[in-house]
Amino acid sequence: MSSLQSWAALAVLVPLAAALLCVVLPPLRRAGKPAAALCILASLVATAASIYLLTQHEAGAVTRTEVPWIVLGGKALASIGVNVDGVSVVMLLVVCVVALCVQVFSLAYMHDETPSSYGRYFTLHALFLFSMNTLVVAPNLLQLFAGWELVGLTSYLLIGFWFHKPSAARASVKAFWMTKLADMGFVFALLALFVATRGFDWNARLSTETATLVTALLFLAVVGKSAQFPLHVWLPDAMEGPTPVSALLHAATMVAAGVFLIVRADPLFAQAPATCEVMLWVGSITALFAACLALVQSDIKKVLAYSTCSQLGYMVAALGAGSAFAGFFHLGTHAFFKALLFLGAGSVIHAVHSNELADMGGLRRKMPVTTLTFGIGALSLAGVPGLAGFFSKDFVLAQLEGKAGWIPWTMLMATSFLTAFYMGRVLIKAFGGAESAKAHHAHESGGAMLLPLVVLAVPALAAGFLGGVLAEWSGAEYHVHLGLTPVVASCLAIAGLLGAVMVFGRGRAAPFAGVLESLDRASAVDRTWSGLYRHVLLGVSAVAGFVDRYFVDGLINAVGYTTIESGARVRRLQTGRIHDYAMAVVVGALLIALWGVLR
Amino acid sequence: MSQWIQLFALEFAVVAIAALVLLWDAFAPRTGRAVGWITALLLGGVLAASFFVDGSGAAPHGVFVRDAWVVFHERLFLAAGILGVLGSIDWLAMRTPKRQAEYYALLLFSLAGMMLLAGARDWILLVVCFELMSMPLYVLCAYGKQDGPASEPKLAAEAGLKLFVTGAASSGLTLFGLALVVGMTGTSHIGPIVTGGPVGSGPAPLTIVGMLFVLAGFGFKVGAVPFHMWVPDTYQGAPTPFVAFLSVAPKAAGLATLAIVLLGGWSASSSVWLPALLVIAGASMVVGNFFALPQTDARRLLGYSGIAQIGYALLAIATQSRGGLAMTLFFVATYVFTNLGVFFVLHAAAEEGGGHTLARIAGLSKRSPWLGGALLVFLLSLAGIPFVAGFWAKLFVFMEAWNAGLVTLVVLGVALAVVGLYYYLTVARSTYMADGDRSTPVRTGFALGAAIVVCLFFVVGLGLWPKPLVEAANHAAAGIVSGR
Amino acid sequence: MSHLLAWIVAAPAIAAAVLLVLPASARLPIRVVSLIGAVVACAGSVLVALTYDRVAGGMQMPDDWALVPSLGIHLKLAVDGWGVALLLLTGVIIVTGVLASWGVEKRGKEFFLLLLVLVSGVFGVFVSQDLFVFFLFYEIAVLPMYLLIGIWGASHDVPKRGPFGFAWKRFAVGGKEYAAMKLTLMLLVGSAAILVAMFLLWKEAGGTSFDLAHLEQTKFSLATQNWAFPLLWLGFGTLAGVFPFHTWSPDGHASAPTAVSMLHAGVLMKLGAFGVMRVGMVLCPDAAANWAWLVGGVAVINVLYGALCAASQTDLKYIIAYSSVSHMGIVMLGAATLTTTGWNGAVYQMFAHGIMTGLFFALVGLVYERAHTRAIAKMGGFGHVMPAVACFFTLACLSSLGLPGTAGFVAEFLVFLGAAEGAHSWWAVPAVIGAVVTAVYVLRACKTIFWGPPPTGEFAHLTDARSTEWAAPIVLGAALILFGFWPRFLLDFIDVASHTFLARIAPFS
Amino acid sequence: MTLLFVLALVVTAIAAVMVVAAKNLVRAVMALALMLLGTAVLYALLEAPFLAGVQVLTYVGGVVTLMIFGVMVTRRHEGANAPAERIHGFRGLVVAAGMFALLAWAVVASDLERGATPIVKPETTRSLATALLDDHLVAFEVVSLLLLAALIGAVVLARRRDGRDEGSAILAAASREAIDAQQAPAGSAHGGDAR
Amino acid sequence: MNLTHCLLLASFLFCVGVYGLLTRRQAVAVLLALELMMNAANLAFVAFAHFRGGPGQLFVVFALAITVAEVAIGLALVMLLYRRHDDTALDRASETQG
Repeated sequence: MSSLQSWAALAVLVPLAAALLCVVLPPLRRAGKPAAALCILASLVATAASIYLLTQHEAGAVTRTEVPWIVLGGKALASIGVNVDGVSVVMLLVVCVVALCVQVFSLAYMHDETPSSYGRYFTLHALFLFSMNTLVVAPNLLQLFAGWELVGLTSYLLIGFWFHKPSAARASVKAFWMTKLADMGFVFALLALFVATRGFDWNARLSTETATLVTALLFLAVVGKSAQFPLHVWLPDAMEGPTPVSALLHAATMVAAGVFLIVRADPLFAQAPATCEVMLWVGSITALFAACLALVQSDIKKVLAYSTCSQLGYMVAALGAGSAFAGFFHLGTHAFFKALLFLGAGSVIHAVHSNELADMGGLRRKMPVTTLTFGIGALSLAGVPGLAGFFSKDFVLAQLEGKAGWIPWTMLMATSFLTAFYMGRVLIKAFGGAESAKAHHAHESGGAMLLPLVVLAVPALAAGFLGGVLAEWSGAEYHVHLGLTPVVASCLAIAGLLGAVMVFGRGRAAPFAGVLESLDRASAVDRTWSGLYRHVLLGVSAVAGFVDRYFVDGLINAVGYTTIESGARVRRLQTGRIHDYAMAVVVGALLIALWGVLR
Repeated sequence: MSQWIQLFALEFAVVAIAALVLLWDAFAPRTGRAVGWITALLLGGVLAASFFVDGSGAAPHGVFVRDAWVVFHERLFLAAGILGVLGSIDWLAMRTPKRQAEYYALLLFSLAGMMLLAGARDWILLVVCFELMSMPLYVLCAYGKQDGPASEPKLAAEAGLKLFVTGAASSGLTLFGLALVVGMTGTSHIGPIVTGGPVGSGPAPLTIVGMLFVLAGFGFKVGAVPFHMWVPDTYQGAPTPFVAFLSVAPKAAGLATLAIVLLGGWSASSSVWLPALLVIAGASMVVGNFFALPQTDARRLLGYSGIAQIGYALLAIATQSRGGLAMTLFFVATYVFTNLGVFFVLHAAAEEGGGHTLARIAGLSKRSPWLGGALLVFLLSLAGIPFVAGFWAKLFVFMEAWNAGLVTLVVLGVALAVVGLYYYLTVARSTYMADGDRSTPVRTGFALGAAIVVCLFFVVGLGLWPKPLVEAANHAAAGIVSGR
Repeated sequence: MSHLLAWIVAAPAIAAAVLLVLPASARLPIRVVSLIGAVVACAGSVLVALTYDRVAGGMQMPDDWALVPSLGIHLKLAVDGWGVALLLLTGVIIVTGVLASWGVEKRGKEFFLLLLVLVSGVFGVFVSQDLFVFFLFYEIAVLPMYLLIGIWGASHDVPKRGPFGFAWKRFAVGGKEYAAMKLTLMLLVGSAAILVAMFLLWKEAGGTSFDLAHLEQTKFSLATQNWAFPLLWLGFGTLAGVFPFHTWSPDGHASAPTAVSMLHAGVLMKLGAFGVMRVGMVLCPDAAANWAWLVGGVAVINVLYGALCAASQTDLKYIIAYSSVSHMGIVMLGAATLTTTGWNGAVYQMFAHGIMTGLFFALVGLVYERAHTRAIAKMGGFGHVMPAVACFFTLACLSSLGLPGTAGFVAEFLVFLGAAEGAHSWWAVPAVIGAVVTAVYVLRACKTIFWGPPPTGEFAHLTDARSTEWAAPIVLGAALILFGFWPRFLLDFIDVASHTFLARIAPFS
Repeated sequence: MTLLFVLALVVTAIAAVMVVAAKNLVRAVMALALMLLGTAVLYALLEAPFLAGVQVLTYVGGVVTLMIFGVMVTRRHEGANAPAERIHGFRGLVVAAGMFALLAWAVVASDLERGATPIVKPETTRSLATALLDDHLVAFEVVSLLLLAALIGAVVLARRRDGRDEGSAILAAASREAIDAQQAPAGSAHGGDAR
Repeated sequence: MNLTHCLLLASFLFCVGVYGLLTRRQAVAVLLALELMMNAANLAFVAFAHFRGGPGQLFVVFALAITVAEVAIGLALVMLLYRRHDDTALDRASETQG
C-alpha cells in the first residue's frame, strides 16, 4: 500500500473517525463547539491529504488497492479500497476545499443553534465528507454505489436538519424517495454488470447492448441524483435545509456525484453511443427548462437551485457529446463559483433574515465584501470572458458544436443567455437599487463568514486558466480555441447582463413574466410526482391492506368459523334420549356386520 | 394350589381388600377418610408386591395365561385404581360419609375384573371378567348423586341408566355374536377362526356376523364412535372422581381385550374385522374432535376428547404389528395418567368454583398457580405438545401407523390434532386468560393433591425420559404379537 | 467445553426451572435469574462462533444421547455454519429481550418462565441433527407463544367489513386472544404438514432412524420428494410468513408484548426459513429444483405484497409486522435462487432482519410504554422528547431499506445478486421495487412519529430510554452497523455451510 | 317329536311378540314368563335337561317375579293397567326387521346342514359339571364375584337415604294419596303427576 | 328339527328383543327386551351345542348368571329413575345433552 493510497485512505477515514467519535460520545456532540472543532479538524486533514495527493500524483498514473469485502467460496465477490488517478484526485480536492469553506462558514452561520443541534450539524457534515470521499476514491462501482447511497442519507438528514419544520420534514423525505427511486437504476446496472462480468469494474468490455443497458440504468440514477429533467423536483424543495448545506451538497458536491459517476464510468459510456445521445438531449432540455424557471423565482436560494439544475444539464450534455473532460472541467469550476454564490446568498440571508429577493435591495453599501464576492461568482456563472465560467462553459459549447446536432447547441446558447439574464436580475434586485426596509439595518457579516467567500472567489476567478493542467492529468486534450462559439457565447453573456440591467434597473418585471410564472406555479412535473405517490402508491397499498385483512385473513377466519360452527350444529345429534343411544349401538353393529358380510 | 396362588396372587389380594373393607365397615362403621386411606395403602402394597412376585404361567386348558402383557396391565390398573381411590376419598367423606365402603369395594371388584381380563385366553372367562368390570361401573355412575346438594342437578339415575342401557344392549350383542362364533368354531378358546365352510374360502357369513357383533360389543366399552353416545352424558352426570377412573381404566381394559381378541386370536382373518376397525378409528377421531369444539362444560369436553384419543389408540391397534401394539400400550399408559390428572384438577376447581363449566373454573391459574400449571401440563399432554408424555405417545402412534401403511388415517389424525389443540386451548384460555369472580386459592384435600402430584410426576417424567416405558411396552406387546 | 451446545440449549431451561421455585413476589431475583439464563446461552453461542473451525466447516461439536433407541431417536446435537450465525442471533435477541421486558409487572414470574422455555426450544432447533428432535424443539415454541400473547398482549379493534364478516360473530378479530389462538393454530397446521413429510422421508429411509445425516444419504424417489418438499415448504413456510399463510404474523406480532414479538419476529420466523432450507431443500434436492419457480414466485409476492400492506397500516406495530413479512420474502427469494450467493444472502438476511426487527420492536415497545398508543397519526415530534429512540429508530429504518453500511444492504444485495445469477433473473426487479416501497413506508412512519413540531398535551413530558431499556437499542444498533461494515465475520461461517448443502442441489439445478 | 318342537317354537315366538307388543306391562311380564317356559321346553328337546331346569328355576321363578316387583313398585298409581306406550315405533321396526333379515340370510347362506356331523356324545349333566368346575373353575369363581358385586350394587343404589327401608316409604305415600283423594273431586289422577 | 330352524328362531327372538329395546318407553319394558335378547343368545348356544357339540351349554350357565346380575342392577337404576322423576319413562332421563 504505497503512500499515495494511504493518504487517500486518510482523507476518507479521518472524517469517519470524527463522525463516529461524535456519535459514540454523546457528551462531546452535545457540547456543540468541541464537536464542530473536531469535524473541521478532520476536514482540514482531508484537505491537506488531497493537496499532498495533488502534488505527488504524476499525470496518467492509476494506482488502485482493494481489500476483499465479501468472500464467497474463496473468491472475492466484492471488495472495497482506494483508487487514485487524475480524476479522483482533482475531485477529492474540489470536495475537500468546498467542504472546508462551508464548514468554516457554518461556524458563524449556525451559531444561534442549541449546542446539541450544533454538534449534530457538524457530525452530519463529517459523515457527509466521509461518504463523498468514499464515493470519489471508489475503486469499483459497488463502493461508488455505497458512497452514493450514504451521500443520499446525509442529504436526507441535513435537509431535514430543522426537523421541527414540517416543510423541512417533507422536503427531506421527498429528496430521499426521489433519489432512492432513481438509485434503483444503479442497483439494476450493478446486477447486469455482475451477471455479465462477475465483477463491478468500470473498465469491463461489454457487448454493445449490455453496455447500453448498463449505461442507460446508470444514467437513470444520474438523472435522480443530479436533478435532471423529470426527477429534478426535489432540488428546489431541498432548499429547506440550512444554506451552507445547500451550498455544499445541493450545489457543489453531492449533485455533481452523478456527473462524476459518468466521468468515472467513461469506458462503459464510450461503448454505448445510444445512451450518450439520450444524455445530450436530456441535458440540453434540463438546462433550458431550469434556466427558464430560475428567471421567475422570488426566493434567492430557489434561483440558485434552478441555476444548479441548468448547469448540471450543461455538464450532462457535454458528457452526452462524448467529451468526459469538458463535463468534468465545468463540474470543477461550477463547484467553486456555485458554492461561492450560495455562501454569498447565505451571508445576505443571515443579514436580512429572509430569503425573498423583494426584502433585499441596495445591499452594496451595507455589505461591500459580500457584494463583491457574490458579483464575481455571478459574473463567472454568467460566462463573462476571463472568468472561470467562461472557459469551462465555452469548452463545453465547443465540444457540442463539433459532435452534436445544432438543436442542443442552440438550446445551450439560449441557456447561457438566460443564465446571464437571471443572474443579472439577482444582482440588481439584491444589491442594486434603493435600500429596502430590511436592508436598512443589515450589516456586513463577520470575518468567519467572509473568509470562505474570499477563499472561494479566487478559484472562481482563476480556475479557468488551470484547464490545461487538468486536461493533462486526466489524459484528455484541451486547448482554448477562439472559434465562432466562444465569441457568440460571450456576446450572449454580456447581452444578457445588459438586458437584466435595462429591464430590472428601472424596476420593470421581466418580459412575458406572466407566462413563466404560470409555468412555475403550474409546474406539472412536481404535481405529477406527488399525484403518483399519493394516488398510485398509497392507493395500491390501501387496496393491498384491505385485501390482506378482509380477504386472505378473512378466508382463514371463515375456515375457523365453519369448523366451530359445524361442531355446534352437529352437537344437536347428541339428543340426550336413551333410545337414540341404544339405536346408535344397534344400528352401528348392524352396519358393521352388513358391510363385513357384503365385502 | 400353589400354582393358583402364583397365578392369581394379585387378583386374590384385591378381592381380599374389598372383602376386608366391607366387613370392617359392616362391623365398625366409621365416617371420615380412614376407609379410603386404608384401601389406597393396601392397594399400594399390592402394587409394590407385583414387582416381587412376578410368576408367569398358564391356568389349565390355557384359559388364563400370565405373562409380561398381563403384568404390565396389572400394574397399570393397580396404579389407576390407587389414584382413583385417592381422588375420591375427600369427595366420598363429604358426600356419603356413612356408605363409603361399598364405593371402594365395587371399585376393587371392577379392578379385579380388569386385571383378570388382561390374561383371559378363553371366551367364557373373557366375557365374565368383562361383565365383572362393567357391572360395578353402572352402579358407581349413580353413586351418591341421588341426594346431593340442591345446586347440583340429581343426575344419578340418568348417568347410570344411559351407561346401563347401552351397556346391556352391547353385552346382548356380544353374547349373541359369541354364540355364533363359538358355535361355528366349536371351541371356547380365543384362537384363529378355522374356516368351517366346505370350500375353505373364508369364514361363513354367520361367523363374520358373529365376529363383528363381538367387535361392536367391545367397541362400546372403549367408547368408539357408533357406541360413544353414553360418554359425554355419563361424564356429566356421574361423580367426577369416579369419572376420572371411568374415563381411563375401562378404556385401557377394552383396548387390552381388543388386542387379545383381534391381534391375539383373530389375527389370521383380519380381512373381516380390519376395515370395520379402521372406520371406527377414523370416525372416533372425527366425531371426538368436532363434537368437543362447542362444548362449554369441561367434563363433556374431556369426554369427547377421550373419544378422539381412543380413535388414535384404535389406529395403533389396526397396525397389527408388535411395534404398533407396544405404542398402543405406551399411549394408553400416558392417557391413563393424563386423564386422571385432568379430571382431578377439574374436580378440585369445580368443587371450589361451584360448577364444571369453563366460566366457573375461570382464572384458576391466578388463584392457585400450581393447580393451573398442573392443568396446563395435562392439557399439553392431551394435545401432544412436546416435553410431556402425550407428545411422545401421539407421535409414536402416528409413526407406527405410517410404518404399517395407514397413511390416510395418519394424515386425518394429524390434521384433527390441530382441531384438538383448539378446544384444549379454550380450557387453557379460561384458566389463564379469563379472570374469574373468585380470588380465594383452591383448597384441594391432601389425598386429591397427592393424586394430582403423582399424575403430574408420571406425565412430566415420561415426557422427559420416555425410554423405560417404551421398553416395557415393547416387552409386554411381545406376549400378544410375535415378530416385528 | 465439552457439551457446549447442550449447555446453550439447557441454560434457559434450567433458569426456567429455578424460576419455578422462586416466589412470585421476588421481583428482582426473577429478573436476575432469567438474565443469567439468557446471558449464559448468549455467551455460549459467542463461544461457539469463536471456536467454530471456519476452514473445516461441516458439523462440529457433536453431542449424542439416546432418547428412544428402540425407535432410532437420538438427541443428537451439532452445529454447522448456519447454526453458528443463528445461534448468535438468538443469543443476542434473548438477552436484549429479557432486558427490554424488565418492566413487565403483571405475573412477571410466569412471563419470564414461558419466555425462557420458548428460547431454549429455539436454541434446540438450530443445533439438533435428528429430525424427530428437530420437530420436538420446533413444537416447543407453540404453547409459550399462545400464553405470552394471550395474557400479556394488547388488543386492537378491527371493524367488521368484507365478505367474511360473519366470522366476527365468533371471534373478536384483532383481540389478543384471537391473535394468540390464530397464531398457534396456523403454526400447528404448519407443523402437521411437517410431521407428515417427516414420516414420508423416514419411511422411505428404511424407518430405522431420524438422523439427518442418515436421511441425507438415502436417495429419495422423485415421487416422495415431490410430496415431501411442498409439505415442508408450506409447513415451515407458515412460520416463515409465506404468502397465503402469513396472516398470523401481523396480528400475532402486533398483539404480542415487546420481548415476545422481538423473539418471534426476530428469531422464530427465521426458524421457518431455516427449516425450509435445512430440511426441505437439503433432503429433497430434486424437488427443490423442480419447485424453485413456485417458492421464488411466492417469495416475490411476499416482498411486494408485504411492503404494500405495510404502507397502508396506521398502527406502528402492524407496520413492522408486515415489514417482517416482506423481509422474510427476501429470505425465501434468496433460498429459491439455488445459487451460493442467493443462499448466503438468504441466511445473512435472516441474521440482519433478526437484529433489525428486534431493534424495531424494542423501540416500539419503548414508545408504546410511554405514549400508550400505537396509532402513528396521533404521534408527532417525538424526536424532541426522545432523541435517542429517534436516532435508533432511524438507524433501524435505514437498515430495513438496505442502506449500504448497514447489515440490511449486504443481505439484500447478495440476494439480488443471487436472483440475477439464478434461473429466473426477473425476480430481482420486484425485489428491488419492494426495497423502494419499504423506504417509503418506513421513512413515512419515522417522519410522522419523530419529526415535526415538539409534542404538546399528554406527550409533552415523555422521557427517553432509561436504565435497562438502553441495552436493546445499543447492542442491536451496534450489531447492525458492525455487520454492515464488516460482513466477513459472519459470512465466512454461512458460506462454508451453504457450499456443502448446495453441492447436493447444484448438479440438479 | 317334531310336532312338539314346532309347537314349542310357535308358542315361544308368539310369546316373544306379546312381550314387546303388550299394552299392559303386567301382561308383558306374563308373556315373558310364557316365552321362557317355551324356551325351557326347547332346551329339553335339544337334550339339555339341566339347562331346562335351571331356566325354569332362575328365569321364570326369579327374574319374572323380580320384574313383577319392579312393575308393582314403580307403577302403583295405575295398578294393573300400567300403559306401555311406544315411541319411534316405525324406526324401531325397520331396524329390527333389517337385523332379522341379515341374520336369517346369514343362517341360510352358511348352509349349516351340509357338514352336519352326527352328534358324537350327548352332553350329560355330569360332563357339564366337570367342565364347569375343572376347566373353567376360574370363570366360575369370577361369576361368584360378579354376583356379589351385582348384589351389593343393587342394594346400594336402591336403598333409600340412610337406611329407611322401602316399605315405610310406600305406606307414607299411600296415606298421603288417600287424604288427597278425599279433598280433590273425582278428576282421575292419571300418570305420574308430580307429588 | 335342525340347527337352521333353531337359529332362525333365536335370531327372531333377538330381533324382537331389539325392537322392544328401541321402541318401549317404559324402563321396565326395556329390561324385558334385554332379557329377550339374552335368552335368544342362550337358545343359539344350546342349539349349536346340540347339533355341533362344543361348550355351548356351559356358556348358557354363565350367561344366565350375567343376565340375572344385569337385571338386578337394571331394576335398581329404574328405582332411582322413579324416585327422581316419579315416572319410569326412559325419555325423562334426558337432562344432559348436546
